[in-house]
Amino acid sequence: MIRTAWLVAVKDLRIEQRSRVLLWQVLPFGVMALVLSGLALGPTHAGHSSAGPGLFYLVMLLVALLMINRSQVIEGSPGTRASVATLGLDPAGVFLGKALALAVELWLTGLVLLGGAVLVLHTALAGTLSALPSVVVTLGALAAAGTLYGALTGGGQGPVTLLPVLSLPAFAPLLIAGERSFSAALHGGALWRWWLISLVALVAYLGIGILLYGVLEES
Amino acid sequence: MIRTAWLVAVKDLRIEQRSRVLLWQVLPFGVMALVLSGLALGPTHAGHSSAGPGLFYLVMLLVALLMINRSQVIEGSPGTRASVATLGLDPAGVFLGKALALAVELWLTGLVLLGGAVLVLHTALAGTLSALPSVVVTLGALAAAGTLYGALTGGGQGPVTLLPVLSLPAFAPLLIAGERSFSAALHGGALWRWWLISLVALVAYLGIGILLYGVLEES
Amino acid sequence: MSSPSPEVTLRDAVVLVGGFPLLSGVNLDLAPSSLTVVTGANGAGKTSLLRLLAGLVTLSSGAGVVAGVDLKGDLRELRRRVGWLGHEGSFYDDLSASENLVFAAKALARPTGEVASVLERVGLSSRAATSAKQLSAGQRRRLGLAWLLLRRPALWLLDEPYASLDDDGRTFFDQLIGDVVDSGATVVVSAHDPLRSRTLAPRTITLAGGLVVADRS
Amino acid sequence: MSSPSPEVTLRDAVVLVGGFPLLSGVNLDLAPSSLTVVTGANGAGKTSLLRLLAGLVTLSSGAGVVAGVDLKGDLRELRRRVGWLGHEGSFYDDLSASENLVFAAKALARPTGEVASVLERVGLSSRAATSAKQLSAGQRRRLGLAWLLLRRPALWLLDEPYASLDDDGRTFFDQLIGDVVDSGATVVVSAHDPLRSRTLAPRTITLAGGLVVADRS
Amino acid sequence: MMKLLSQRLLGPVTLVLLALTFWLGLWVTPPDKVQGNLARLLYVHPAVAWVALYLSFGTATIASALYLWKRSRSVVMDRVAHCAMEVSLVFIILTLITGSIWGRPAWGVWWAWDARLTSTAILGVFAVGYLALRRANDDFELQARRSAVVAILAAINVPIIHFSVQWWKTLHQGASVFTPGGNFKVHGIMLTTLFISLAAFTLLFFWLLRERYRVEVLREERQRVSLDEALAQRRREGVH
Ligand code: HEM
Ligand SMILES: Nc1ncnc2c1ncn2[C@@H]1O[C@H](COP(=O)(O)OP(=O)(O)OP(=O)(O)O)[C@@H](O)[C@H]1O
Ligand SMILES: Nc1ncnc2c1ncn2[C@@H]1O[C@H](COP(=O)(O)OP(=O)(O)OP(=O)(O)O)[C@@H](O)[C@H]1O
Ligand SMILES: [Mg+2]
Ligand SMILES: [Mg+2]
Repeated sequence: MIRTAWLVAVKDLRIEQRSRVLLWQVLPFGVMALVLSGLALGPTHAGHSSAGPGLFYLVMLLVALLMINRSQVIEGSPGTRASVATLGLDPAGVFLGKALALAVELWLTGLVLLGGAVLVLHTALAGTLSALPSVVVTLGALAAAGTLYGALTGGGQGPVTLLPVLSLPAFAPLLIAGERSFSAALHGGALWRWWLISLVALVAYLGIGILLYGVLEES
Repeated sequence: MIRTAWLVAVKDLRIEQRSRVLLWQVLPFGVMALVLSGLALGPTHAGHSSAGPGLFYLVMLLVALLMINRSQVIEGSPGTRASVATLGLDPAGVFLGKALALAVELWLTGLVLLGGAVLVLHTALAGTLSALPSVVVTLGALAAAGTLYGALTGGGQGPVTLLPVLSLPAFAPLLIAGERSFSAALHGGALWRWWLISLVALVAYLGIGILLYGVLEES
Repeated sequence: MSSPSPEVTLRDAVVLVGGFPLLSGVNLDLAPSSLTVVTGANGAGKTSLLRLLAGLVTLSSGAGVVAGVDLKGDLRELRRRVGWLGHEGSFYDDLSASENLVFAAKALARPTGEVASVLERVGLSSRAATSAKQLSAGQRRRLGLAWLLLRRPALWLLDEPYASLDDDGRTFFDQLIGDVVDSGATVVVSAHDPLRSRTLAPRTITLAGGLVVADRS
Repeated sequence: MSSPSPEVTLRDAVVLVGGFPLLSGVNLDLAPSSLTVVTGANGAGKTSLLRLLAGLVTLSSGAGVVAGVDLKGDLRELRRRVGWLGHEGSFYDDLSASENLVFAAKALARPTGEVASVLERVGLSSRAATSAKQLSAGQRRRLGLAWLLLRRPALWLLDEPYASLDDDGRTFFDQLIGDVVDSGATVVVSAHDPLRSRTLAPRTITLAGGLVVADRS
Repeated sequence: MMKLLSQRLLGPVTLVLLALTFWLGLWVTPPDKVQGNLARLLYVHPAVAWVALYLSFGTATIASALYLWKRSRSVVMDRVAHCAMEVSLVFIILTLITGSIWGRPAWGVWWAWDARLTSTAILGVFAVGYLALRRANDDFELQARRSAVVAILAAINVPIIHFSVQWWKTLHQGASVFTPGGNFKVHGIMLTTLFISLAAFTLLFFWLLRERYRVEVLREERQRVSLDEALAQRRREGVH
């Protein structure tokens, strides 16, 4: 399982690195979206640093949608799926590998956007740093859940637009938990409780993925 | 030109209607995004109806990104593009047709989401109604600009993630103008000035599209 | 060979994509109303040559005139004059076979009444209402042919038209290009098999390494 | 005909997709270590039959056992035992030819040293570093074959392998399936042309309307 | 025998209980001191919400899990899950509507950023997503498996959403509106009516589910007839 996971993760990251989608497309999109949502709210709302965590997670969510989509697109045409299916890879390993690759990409993007939040949305630097562990866990959970939902909607080229509908309700609690613990880190408060929720979600999604990913694969 | 535009618009809308992507995927996504961005901001910010117009346009923007993407996906594989290219359709007509189809879809979605904003974000009903003409024009401009940028990034399957990066800076002014005139309609103010900006943008994008769409088409 | 104004003229045509020369200096003259078969090993450049003639890739160096259009000039005009049948499907996957053809007919300002008869000719009448993505490989190829039959272009560029056509389909196809050439159009076909019909006497051009290495009438 | 345990057994196999019967009741027994050619008109159901045998579509009614796996049972296990070469490419477009094969080799826990020799065999050594999406149609087909050579499955399912292969490719291919059958594997090929090699004497099955209508050894 | 009886009686009993609920709710129970006649929504809204959130969504989830479990993998379970999810969507929408109608005069707004409201809406989107997924693919098997997984994934979110209610409230006071004890004096008759309404809507759920299931079976049967036709036609393609 671990070997398969590693193989798949390396393959996904290599394709990503070759196409440079992360660097040239996803990151600028994230920065842009951060600035724009600030704009959309007008100076009264966005100026407050209290909106920072919420906006950060909102943007991360949008970025995650893009990347989940991409993580399915690189699985290629139906023909590719058919032949890869005949390799008989362990589905649990495939799930872990894809989730890992996605998590790595989300962590990189998150790091950059946290910097952006400090600069643009005036979130306090110290608080942001102390929120880091919770951000890592939350984004990890997002990656695990996203990989599951990606497999659900992947395959044909039709249902790509289905991904947001299916996954957004699942991401909502993650969003809330992340936002809360980030806010708590900024303004003091029960950081650990929210952090724990993200952790539970991460473990739950990983568990479900390992158990059920095989069921989802293209038949 | 008009004949071609009509032909293309009907084709796009028929494909859309057949796949029911709008009804089952885009609309729920829009509703969800509205709810989620409310959540991300927390009750203090989202509760204010003053955030309504901004959030409405932010969500419309995301919806538009999905639909522009889809509007390019239905143009099909490179093979399809090649043969359609040999039909020698008037590019100005193609542009107008695709923009029209996109506008129709955006208007429908906008109508539903305005209802959602009234219910969920407490924007006043009367003000929302009086903002309708400006919303129509702004979404039209979004459709025209979106069609242009869609053609820029369409084609290969790679650059799908490129669309947001390229188009967001162009959409930002539209977003601001729309938000301002919506806010003005709600709280009184210089409604017409912002409305005019949207109108100018609409005309400008239509003009640019009619002139330059041919240059953008798959070579 | 070189009749009044050749339909295709290429001089040292080079096509570069991503720094790799798909064609490395092709010289070629094709007479109007002729049939030409392009052969060559896998990766020799057949598809690339046809794409160049269709105006789907740009000329990197050298010169060329196709169907009266300079390859350095208005490629849209060129595309309007040629018909192209590629490896992949060439229609909207979500529309049915007949809807695809109706779209093409309308775009060409052709009467939509022709659609039914064209479908009949390529043997797809029973699949008129099936969406293009559900058609079998050979049926997709046939739909591509139907699209060309509606178009009736002056220059036909067909990339391995035989692939995945059944016996009937190939016979029909051979008849078709016979008719097409007789009616004055020019046909360029890439193929690995020789044409079956004995009545057609095509000129055969062999490519290798992006160059013309043999030319036999 | 029916040796101890046939490699493929189908009884009244029906495959429905979206309410349309791709296969409408196929009965078939294939002996292990045999070569079978499936022919039939366009849309007859050849691709559908091969996809069913590969475990890529589910059986709607009827019964079947392929490579020892019940078609109503664990399709993943079945897929692990078969090799599939389809119309479309069967690899990651963004990876190079050799990276694709290295991935497959690692997934199969095969030594990656084999990759170079396999590339050599299918004649792609000079394109080892070219990304799969830039390969020509025939080169993609060859890469698909290379992938299968690494896999060495018990049951080979090849959908129109000849299409877009050049002369050398076809000769190589005929040799290859000869070797494969000799080594004990079962091969099912769909084709519109008869096989060229005279030394191979395949059983030929003809499909029409989703049914087997002729069977000739 | 019992089965037959319950089948016969389900519909009538449901109707009787619903009628009783309306009679009690509209005429027998007194109007509320604060809210007046509006408080009569108490006999509809909570019961509808109970059916939507727990009864029908729960049924769909359990049926989905049973479908995925190898030994009980059956079309029946898939059908039950599908039908229950449809019923659930209807009741979620009803919850939102009755809640909004109640909320408008009670709080002055149609919608508030309360965790319970939001989570209900989110669950509604889940149901829509589930139904959308069901129509996104031709392959029946794949469809059934995928949607079963979605139902289960949606279900793990229910507890998360449920707990977030309390957490949200503790952090944002003032958003909490659900204090029936403060707004209502629950008299004996009101409490009885409340329970009767719960029973009535519970039965209504089972009735609707059964009817929907029957329609589904009929639809599939009709499909099977057209299927035989399609098979015959497909076979004829072979003979020229
Ligand atoms: C759109 C608005 C509303 C929605 C979406 C909504 C949703 C719900 C849901 C999902 C439940 C079930 C909770 C559970 O059993 O765990 C519920 C129960 C209930 N709701 Fe609402 N509701 C709304 C508005 C209102 C309003 C305006 C009132 C009264 C002023 C109200 C009063 C109640 C009461 C009394 C219960 C039952 C007791 C309880 O469990 O709290 N609801 N509602
Ligand atoms: N970036 C690249 N690097 C190396 N080689 C490339 C690159 N892009 C394209 N090629 C090569 O260019 C050639 C393109 O040939 P083309 O598709 O025209 O071949 P063809 O004659 O149609 O072959 P086939 O018979 O297989 O269809 C192939 O050999 C391909 O490998
Ligand atoms: N929804 C549908 N409605 C009508 N016909 C359909 C539908 N889906 C598939 N088909 C038909 O099912 C058949 C599928 O056949 P298949 O792809 O197996 O053919 P094949 O024998 O491989 O043909 P080819 O030689 O062209 O590759 C085609 O005739 C196709 O038109
Ligand atoms: Mg080629
Ligand atoms: Mg086929």
